[in-house]
Amino acid sequence: MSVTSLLENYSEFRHFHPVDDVPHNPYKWAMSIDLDACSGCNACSVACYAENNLPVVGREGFAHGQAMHWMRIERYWDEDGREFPDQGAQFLPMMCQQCEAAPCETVCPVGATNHTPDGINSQIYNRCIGSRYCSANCPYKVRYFNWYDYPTTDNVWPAEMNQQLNPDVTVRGKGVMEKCTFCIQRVTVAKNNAKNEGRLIHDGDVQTACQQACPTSAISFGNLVDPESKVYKQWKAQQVELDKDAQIKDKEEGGSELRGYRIFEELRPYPSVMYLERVRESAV
Amino acid sequence: MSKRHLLALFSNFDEAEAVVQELRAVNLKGFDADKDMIVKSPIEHPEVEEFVGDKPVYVQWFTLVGALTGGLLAFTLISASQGNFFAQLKGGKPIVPFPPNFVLTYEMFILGGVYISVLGFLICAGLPARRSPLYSAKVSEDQIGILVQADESASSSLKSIFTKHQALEIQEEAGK
Amino acid sequence: MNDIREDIAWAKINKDVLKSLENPRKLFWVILLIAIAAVGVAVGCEVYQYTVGLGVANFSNPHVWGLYIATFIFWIGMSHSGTLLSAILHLMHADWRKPIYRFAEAMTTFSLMTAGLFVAVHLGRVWQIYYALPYPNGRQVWPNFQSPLLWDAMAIFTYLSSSILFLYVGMIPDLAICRDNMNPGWRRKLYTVLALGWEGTDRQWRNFRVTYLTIACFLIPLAVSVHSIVASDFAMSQQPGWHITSFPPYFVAGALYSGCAAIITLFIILRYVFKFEEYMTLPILKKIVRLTFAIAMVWTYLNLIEYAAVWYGHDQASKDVLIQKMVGPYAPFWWTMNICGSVVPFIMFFKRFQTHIPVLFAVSLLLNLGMWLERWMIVAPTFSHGYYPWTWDHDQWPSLVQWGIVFGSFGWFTLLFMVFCKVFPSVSMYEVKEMVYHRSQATKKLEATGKLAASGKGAH
Amino acid sequence: MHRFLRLSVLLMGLFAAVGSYAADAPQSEPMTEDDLGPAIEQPIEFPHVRHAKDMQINCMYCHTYARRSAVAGIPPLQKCIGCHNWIDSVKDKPRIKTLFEYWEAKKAIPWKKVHDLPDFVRFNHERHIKRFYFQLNRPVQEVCGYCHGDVKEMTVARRQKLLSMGWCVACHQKDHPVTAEGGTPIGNQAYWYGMRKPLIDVSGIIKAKGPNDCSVCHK
Repeated sequence: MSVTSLLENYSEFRHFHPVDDVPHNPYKWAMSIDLDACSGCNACSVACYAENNLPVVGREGFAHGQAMHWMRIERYWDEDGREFPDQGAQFLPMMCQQCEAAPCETVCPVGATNHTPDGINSQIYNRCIGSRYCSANCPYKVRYFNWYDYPTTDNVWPAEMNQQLNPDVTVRGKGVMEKCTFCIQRVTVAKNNAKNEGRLIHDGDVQTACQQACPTSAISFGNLVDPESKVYKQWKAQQVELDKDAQIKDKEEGGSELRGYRIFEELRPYPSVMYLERVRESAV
Repeated sequence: MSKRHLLALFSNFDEAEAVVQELRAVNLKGFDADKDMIVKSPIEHPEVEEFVGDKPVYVQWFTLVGALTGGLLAFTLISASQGNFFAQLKGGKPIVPFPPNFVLTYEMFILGGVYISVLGFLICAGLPARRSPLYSAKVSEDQIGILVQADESASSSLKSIFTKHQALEIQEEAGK
Repeated sequence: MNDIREDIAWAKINKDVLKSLENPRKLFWVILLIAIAAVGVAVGCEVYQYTVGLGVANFSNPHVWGLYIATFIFWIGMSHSGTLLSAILHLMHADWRKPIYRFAEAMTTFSLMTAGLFVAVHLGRVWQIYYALPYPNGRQVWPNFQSPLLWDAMAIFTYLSSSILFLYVGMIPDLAICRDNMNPGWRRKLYTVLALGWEGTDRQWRNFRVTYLTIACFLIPLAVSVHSIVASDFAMSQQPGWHITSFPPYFVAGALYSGCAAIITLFIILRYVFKFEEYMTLPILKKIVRLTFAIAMVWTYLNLIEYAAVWYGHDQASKDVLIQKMVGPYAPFWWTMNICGSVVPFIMFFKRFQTHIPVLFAVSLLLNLGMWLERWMIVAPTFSHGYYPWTWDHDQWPSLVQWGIVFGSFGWFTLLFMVFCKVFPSVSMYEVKEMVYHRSQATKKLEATGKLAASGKGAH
Repeated sequence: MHRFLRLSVLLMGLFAAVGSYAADAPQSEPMTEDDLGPAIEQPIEFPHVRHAKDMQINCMYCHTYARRSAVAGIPPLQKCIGCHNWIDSVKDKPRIKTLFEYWEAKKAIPWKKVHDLPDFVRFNHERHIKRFYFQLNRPVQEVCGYCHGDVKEMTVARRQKLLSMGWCVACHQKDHPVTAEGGTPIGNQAYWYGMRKPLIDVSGIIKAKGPNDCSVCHK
């Protein structure tokens, strides 16, 4: 690409995303999480630790707020008028929402975080210089910074645990920002296999670690462009669309049967994770 | 024809002005007031410019060229590299977004302007340079110096002009 | 009372200023020693932080920025009043700036250098900092030109190098004076090289004037843009408490404000340490104080505007951040900031304090404390009360490492500044001469027209 | 005076040169033929030239994993013995003797890595072989040579290409022809790779660029 071809193809460099003149094709990875099924067991979080070589910072680090849980289970209490307040406990698995218009991407001074053509917000650890602007600008606060050099810290990975590390994921050194990648190493493998076989990825070819570990199948992951995929069907059923910043169901008067919502849609990052509201009432 | 330098020091601008006027008027062989006379002063002084005469200053052209070059360089470099470097999407923005490019263009416009202005200043003012053969530290203190360059034949009449206007000191280049 | 004695002899100006290069008061060495000690503390902290990791500064995951960014903004802000004094007032022909603009400019340069260090201190992987430089490289990648941080880097680089050039160009005639009057030695060699053979010929002066004016014209929009861009770091983000339209002018006003306060502080110190009583006179101090007061009011106004815009705006999250600043864990600092920034300057409102040196010294320090807190109050509370509820119960207190580096940065600045004032003339000799000359000419003219009772004579 | 004029011309020239270079010229191969990577001492000086050039053995006969996995792999000792057991003419050569010593001792030969990419890079041999060897039918030594250089002329293999990121990128930015059936591009994926639709040149060949999202190569 040179200046000349830049001028020639100028209009192609002026596309916005995810505006529909350049649709995702053939992949757009998305997720939907059924909060009704979520039991808050933290299996997803543990699976994520194992899959993505996350350092376990220990009690003290955790108390300092330096934990590295890409996938965290948040707890909220709905206490009003309950005999036993704990009955109102609700869980929300929270990880990087892989926004289409991610606030973190524009602000990184070195371009270490980018949007891939298949809709994942990629994080290139080796490029990161640690300005932490992405985390400052992330509305969900799902980016985690390596405050210490965890790989060389004894209590994080005891020597015998080195064999357990996933070779497909970099072990991050100090001063690097990291976050959920939708298990991009698995996606890449599935994509290569599909390409070798001259086909597209089928639904179910690729599973994220959290999805795989979830005992209640609350998490589904798949290709939002593929009408056969479960995620597509769920999004369709809930009438949630990727490039909308408000839900149809919120406009309906007197509530709605629809349960799907995305967090902070009104900030217009166009997140790729849809949550399904909880309907189960534990006290009943 | 060998030329010799003469330096006269004066204590105030009125005297210096009178000397300059007279040097202009006087018609001496081997002495041209426009070329051979340099007025040195300890401060930047509009009056000196008035009586020495209006001479053009070209620094602003350097500024213009520098600023435009800087701005242009920035804009092409940034836009081209955005399209050039593996076109990567960021935050749903276009690959070549204008507002940030304009910010950087603006900064480079100023950077180029300032750098080339200083360069232009050095070129126009002939700096860095060796000091002229007759130099008095008094000039940087409080006195006005008039440095002339003339044929040996003219030096005596020049000297008399200087003394007439109460030159504090007259230095003369050693003869050949 | 005149800003400066009009009958002061030009030779005496040279002598007095040159004396400052040789024998300052003892206090100079005391300040230098303290500054070096402070730098030592910071270097120790930084080495520790560099080897162990940023965790020792006690950052945590929602609180990824802390004092470093706040202090970075503080130093950038402080640099702005140097430009105010040297460029803006130069264009406005306010000649009372002449005895004091040199040190203000040096302040600009050195506070920018200090700010630049904070970029390095803040980065997680400072050894990879060249990734952020736009140069053709073997990786075929460029920095992200959309990032306000990159604009920041560019703006600061431009500002720093332009300020150095401005400072240097404006100093050439004075360097020539130093060259002519110094005893042979390394200093004389230094001045000879730096003076570039300046002689004060009409050609040199003519080009000098135009160049100086041109750079001054460039520096003003540059200075405004620099702090606007620093404000963009926040205003362009999406976070509550940062995403505020009025941030750029607010930051610029705050910058000028803290810079003016710093000028008062340094004015008082320099005046005593280098025995500049004759040049840095009380009437000039009074003018700076009044200017500072005016800027303080502008800042107060913009500050209130910001609160009002948040309060009456539709954004509940921003409003919550504001409430949290008022009553949350940061409340003591927030209130101190407002009192120091908006109430304390009213001391300067009273005429008898406008030239009262001890009071002004204390006031100027308080103002800067307020302005430093202001930056911290912009950076920190948003992290502890952002959009996402998960971050709300996290509290973070900067560790001693952070405080040490912040403390040391003041030492670093003082060190650079004091060494500069010892090596280079911190009062512009030729411009003071001009000032004296023009004032005496004006007086003469007035005398001639009989409008003024004779009070002083011309210089010559 | 003149030297300053010259200086300013030079400076502006420099600016223009830097600008146009940076913007217009993607780095090709900064490494010349003789600028090889470090010489690596192998346990046995394996003569690629004998096998690949003289014997015309396909690269993938020994590096057998290249076409079906991310790594090319080095052949197991059995593979060497499998042939050399029956080649009596060279059995008394010192290198072959060493080979059999390893075989007798039942030890793998500790080959050293020549083309060593950093750990954060994910390079897939399979995809490149599939693309260029099986789909475009390029000769195998050319395909391997894209990255490994002219191995058939070497004894002990040495790095000939730069293998830097810019070097990889330069190739991924080229428009490579796409065969009609199978493989890339699927759907309009190629559209996204270069932010542009696949090119169709005058002879009707469809061309597309390599993938360009950072996460394809960076772990």
